[in-house]
Amino acid sequence: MNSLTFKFIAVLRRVAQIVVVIVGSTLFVSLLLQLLPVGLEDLYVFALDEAGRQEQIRLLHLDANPVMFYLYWLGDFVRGDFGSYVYPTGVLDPVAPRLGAALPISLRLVVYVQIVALAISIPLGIFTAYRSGRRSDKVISYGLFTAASIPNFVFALLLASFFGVSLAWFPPLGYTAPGDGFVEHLRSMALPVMALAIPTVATYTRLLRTDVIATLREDYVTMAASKGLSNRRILFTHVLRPSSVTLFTSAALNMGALIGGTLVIEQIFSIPGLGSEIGLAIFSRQYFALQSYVAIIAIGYVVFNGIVDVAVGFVDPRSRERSNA
Amino acid sequence: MAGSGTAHMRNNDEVVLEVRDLVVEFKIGRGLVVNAVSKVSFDVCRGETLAIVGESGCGKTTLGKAVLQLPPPKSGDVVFEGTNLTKLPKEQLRSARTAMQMVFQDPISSLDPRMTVRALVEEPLWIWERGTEEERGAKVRELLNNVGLDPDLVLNRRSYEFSGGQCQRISIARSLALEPRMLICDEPVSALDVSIQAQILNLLQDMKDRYGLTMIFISHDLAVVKAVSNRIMVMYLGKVCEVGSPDAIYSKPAHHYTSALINSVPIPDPTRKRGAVPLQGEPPSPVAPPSGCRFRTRCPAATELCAAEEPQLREVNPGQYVACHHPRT
Amino acid sequence: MRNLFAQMNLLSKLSAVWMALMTALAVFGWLIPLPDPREYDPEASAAGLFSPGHLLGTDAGGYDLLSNVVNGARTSLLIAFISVGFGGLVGSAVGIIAAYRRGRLDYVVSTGFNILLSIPNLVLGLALVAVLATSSDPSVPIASNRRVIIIIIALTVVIIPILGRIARGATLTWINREFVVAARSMGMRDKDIIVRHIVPNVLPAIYSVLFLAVGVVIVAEGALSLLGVGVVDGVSWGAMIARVAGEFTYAPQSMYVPVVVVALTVIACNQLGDFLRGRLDLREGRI
Amino acid sequence: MSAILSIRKLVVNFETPRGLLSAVRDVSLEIEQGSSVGIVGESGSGKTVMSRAAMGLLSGSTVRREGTVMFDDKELTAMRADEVRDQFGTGMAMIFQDPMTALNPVRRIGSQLSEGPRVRLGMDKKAARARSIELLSLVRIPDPEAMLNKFPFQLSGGMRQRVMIAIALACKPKLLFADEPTTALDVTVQAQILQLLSDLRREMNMSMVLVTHDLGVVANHTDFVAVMYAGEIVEQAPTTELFSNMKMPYTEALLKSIPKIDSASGARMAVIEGRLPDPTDRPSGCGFAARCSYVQDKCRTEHPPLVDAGNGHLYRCWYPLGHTIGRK
Repeated sequence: MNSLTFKFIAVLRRVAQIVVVIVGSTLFVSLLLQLLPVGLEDLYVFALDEAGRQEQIRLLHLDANPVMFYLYWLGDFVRGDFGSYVYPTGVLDPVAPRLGAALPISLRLVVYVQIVALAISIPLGIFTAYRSGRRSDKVISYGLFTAASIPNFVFALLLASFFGVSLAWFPPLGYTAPGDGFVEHLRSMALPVMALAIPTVATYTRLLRTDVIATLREDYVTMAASKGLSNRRILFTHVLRPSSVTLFTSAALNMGALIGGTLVIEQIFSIPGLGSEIGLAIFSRQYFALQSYVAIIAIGYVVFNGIVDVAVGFVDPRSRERSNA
Repeated sequence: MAGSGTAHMRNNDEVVLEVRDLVVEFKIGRGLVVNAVSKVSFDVCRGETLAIVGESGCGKTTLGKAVLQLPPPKSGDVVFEGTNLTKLPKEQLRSARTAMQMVFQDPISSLDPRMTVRALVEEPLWIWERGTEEERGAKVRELLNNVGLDPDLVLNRRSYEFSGGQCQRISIARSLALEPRMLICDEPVSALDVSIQAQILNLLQDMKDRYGLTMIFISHDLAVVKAVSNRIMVMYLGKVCEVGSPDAIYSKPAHHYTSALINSVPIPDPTRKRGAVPLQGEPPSPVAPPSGCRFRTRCPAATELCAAEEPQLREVNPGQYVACHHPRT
Repeated sequence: MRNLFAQMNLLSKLSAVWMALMTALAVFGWLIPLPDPREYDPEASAAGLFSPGHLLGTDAGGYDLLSNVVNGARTSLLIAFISVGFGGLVGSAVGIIAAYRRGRLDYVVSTGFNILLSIPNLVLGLALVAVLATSSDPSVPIASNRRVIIIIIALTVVIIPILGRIARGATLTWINREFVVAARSMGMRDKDIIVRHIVPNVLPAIYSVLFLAVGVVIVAEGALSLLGVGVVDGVSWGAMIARVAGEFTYAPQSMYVPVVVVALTVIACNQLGDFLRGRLDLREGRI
Repeated sequence: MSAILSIRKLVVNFETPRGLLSAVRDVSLEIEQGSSVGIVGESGSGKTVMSRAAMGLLSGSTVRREGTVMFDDKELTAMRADEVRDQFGTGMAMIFQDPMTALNPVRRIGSQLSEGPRVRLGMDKKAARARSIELLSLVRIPDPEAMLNKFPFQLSGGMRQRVMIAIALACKPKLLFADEPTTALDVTVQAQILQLLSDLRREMNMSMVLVTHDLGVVANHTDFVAVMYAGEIVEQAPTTELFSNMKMPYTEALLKSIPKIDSASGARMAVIEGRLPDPTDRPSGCGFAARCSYVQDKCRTEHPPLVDAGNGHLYRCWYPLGHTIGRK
């Protein structure tokens, strides 16, 4: 077999892994529904006559065994049917359009947070690493440690009460779509983004600082210095790239925490994103919708991590070799 | 080198360990297999020190561990005092291993950092429930004394408080606790400073005499090997090149690889200039070893025959065996 | 123990003192004569700090904040310690055994961990609580002590893969050390190798993460409450935060008390975890 | 002959939590133009710290350096950091023990190799590429063009070390520091690399400092040797003079304790008992007194000065070898 075949097999293996995780996580949620102390029928079947009742049970696949029930859901999901909210009147409200409205808002939130966090933490991480051990590093590092420990909802509440209510610089509640005025949009996102970004900046800066300090001790940095390169050149050509691998990997892993964070933050700031939808689905016991939401988040997370793995392969050729081996 | 064969095997009552056609392979993913040890045979007589010499990747360490079935080899036999270890059930193998103990290359990594010296040296006795608490304590003190450590000073300290040389002493004390009949030393001095190396080598000699040990001494350092061994086996890329007494091997090496190896060792004497050109190139990957003689890609005497046919070990001088189609004369 | 305390820097000492204080409040808090946390004072709504009878003031509903902090500590720390303790135990045991055995078992276990980790913590916790805390009769809410148990179960499930993966990773770094090979060559049984060599070396890595995990669970308890599925009608720090979160536009001062308590507790946990890890690194550095 | 590098009274201390660690104590050494000087010592002898401090490559808030270093008639120790930097590459260059850690793992060989010529010599991309290929051929790497596109982890240890030598030689330095350049390599590859270094040094008329723990390596590849022990130079002499007429008991003990390929098999080896003194708590007398088999009372209390035996042979011993007076 030639190396191309091996690469192809490696890619296949990788994809298979992703599929296993996605199927596993959705199956997990689906089986979770079996743990409900109430029968699904009691929750979702409201027809008065027996014929209508049977019809609804068949429609919602409630008569199937747990595995078949999951497979029906999976079949629908793959075809783009994410299930429905089921109302006592028997009316089905499909999830897809609601998802279509909510998902972009949450994605915006998460992407803004990542951009802000990386934009601040990269220079800060490098600065503190180069000043390592001196007073400015110690002050910043302790501050960041504290900030990383404070839950994002604490920041959300403090920011909302201070900048939103007391100073009234930003709207404390609500969301403005970019179409309705971009400046207003940014203003409405400012506090939620800050609330999520502060602990994130703290985490990223610490990671980058640690890695840059470790890289600066490497022989190849001394080697670069012994070639007569300037400090700035050494930083950009020799230090930054190997040091950034952990940062970008954990930025990807952090997507999960951020998505979890949006649940709470959207609730606090009344932003109609995925977090609010999930809250609503749980509150009104819409478990079919919940299953699909969890599936979407898990897929997004796994696929995103796969992409970052590939990207890291470009930054750090060693990892490419490792994942192939 | 590189060949196989059993011409060098001795068949007498003194043979304690006999290894035949041992094969060890590692899967490294992507369907690739490292041929770490390929059909190696050797034997060791009672009271003898067999040195296994070669450069990194030649399979010497893997071979040493495979004798102890760590991990078990893919094929071949390891017969120790008449028992074939490769065929033993797990529990019997466990107790058979106590007669052969190992000293490792990295003295610090081979001692559990959380344990005191007392616990470390006592551990083998604990495993096999040998003696009472007091008897074990006395045995530990005796062992530490024998390896040149003062029990009162070291018993309650942990390995990271010691230098590499002292750790190696503790490690040797531990390996002797079960009173093994054979000691396998895997590069026991290569992680140590020059001035400490000699101390440990002398200690190993002393222990060999005191406990009547048979030894396998694995090393990359020909000079070290010369000082300690009765018989030398030179390996290259998972195969045996040459087997013989130290005097024969050093004074008239028959294999081109052995000769290159000897010529590469720097001699601390500026008046002795080397005429020989160093060996060119580096060992090929053990994943895809060359056909025929595995040394042929770097050998100055290689011919088409070497690519076509694997040389078998044969006797060139009394007691000196070489696996080469065109041995040096 | 005293030795450990002496090695700490000032921040770690303060953190240890804070955690000891909170634990003491959780265990002995009921001995302090305080107003009933669930009884509102109609005279004092949203009272400030040091109001008469209310040392830390009250929230907009007139509940005494100090009493809620003290009594909430019991619920919140109970949830944190039990779920971290149990999740840590199960997670590390599974992680260590999987890593030691390798092969198929390891593949199944790490895939299981990956599956659970692919669902963000909070979403997983939320889904578990949402499903388990469904009452058969919607008009009868689930009692708050049953909610506590459900939250503990949910957060235990959240903690298992986090600690399991760390234990697995730590085990992998140790099983290739030569002293494990040495133990095997001396004829030691696998069970003894795990108990005597692997576990003692993996534990320090786990200790430091346990503290971080306590912080994670305290945050999760607060977040679940904010989302309306915590011990909302009971007495816990999360429940306090959920209540004041709805009131911050008109009673911001009452918000600071629970927020500061939760923040300080999480900071203290992280600081202690960091201290333990630093000690660990120091030790590893010497090895 | 004039000195290319002259080190005078160099002292290096590190601040540690356990107190001041004295790594290099009062070292003076001249490296003649075009010569090859070996610095020999065991781990902890201060040889690596000394060579890096001489080059000005030690940095950090915990380092305390004193003394003067002259390179090419310029005083390095009086220069600003950027002025010292201008000496690197074209003046001084360095190769390291482990080529795996000394090559940047995420960059291709080509870019690491052309960096020096482009930045220090102002070559354009094309010229730098041509220079890179020329350098790779110089260190006898087959198929240099293919090598440019590889990453360090794709090469064998010997190839990596050749690449590192090529990088160090890229701007034709006058002085090359080689810090244990072959310790991480197999013995057959070690011989190749040492041969290569000796050949290149002669071809390029370059001076070299070879830092090593191996007396065998210095015997065959240097003109002059300095032996370090516990942060000091305890003996220095032209190589042939040192090996034929050693004065310092430590040098002799070190040489005797090395297993030699031409020694009798099964012979007991000479041993240096004990270990190096604690660098945070140096003894007041001779650093080797506690391990020396010729030790006298004076050795334990009084620090021996450097004594000149003529021919550039200096040693630091109260009772040197070859003198019978005062011996036990």
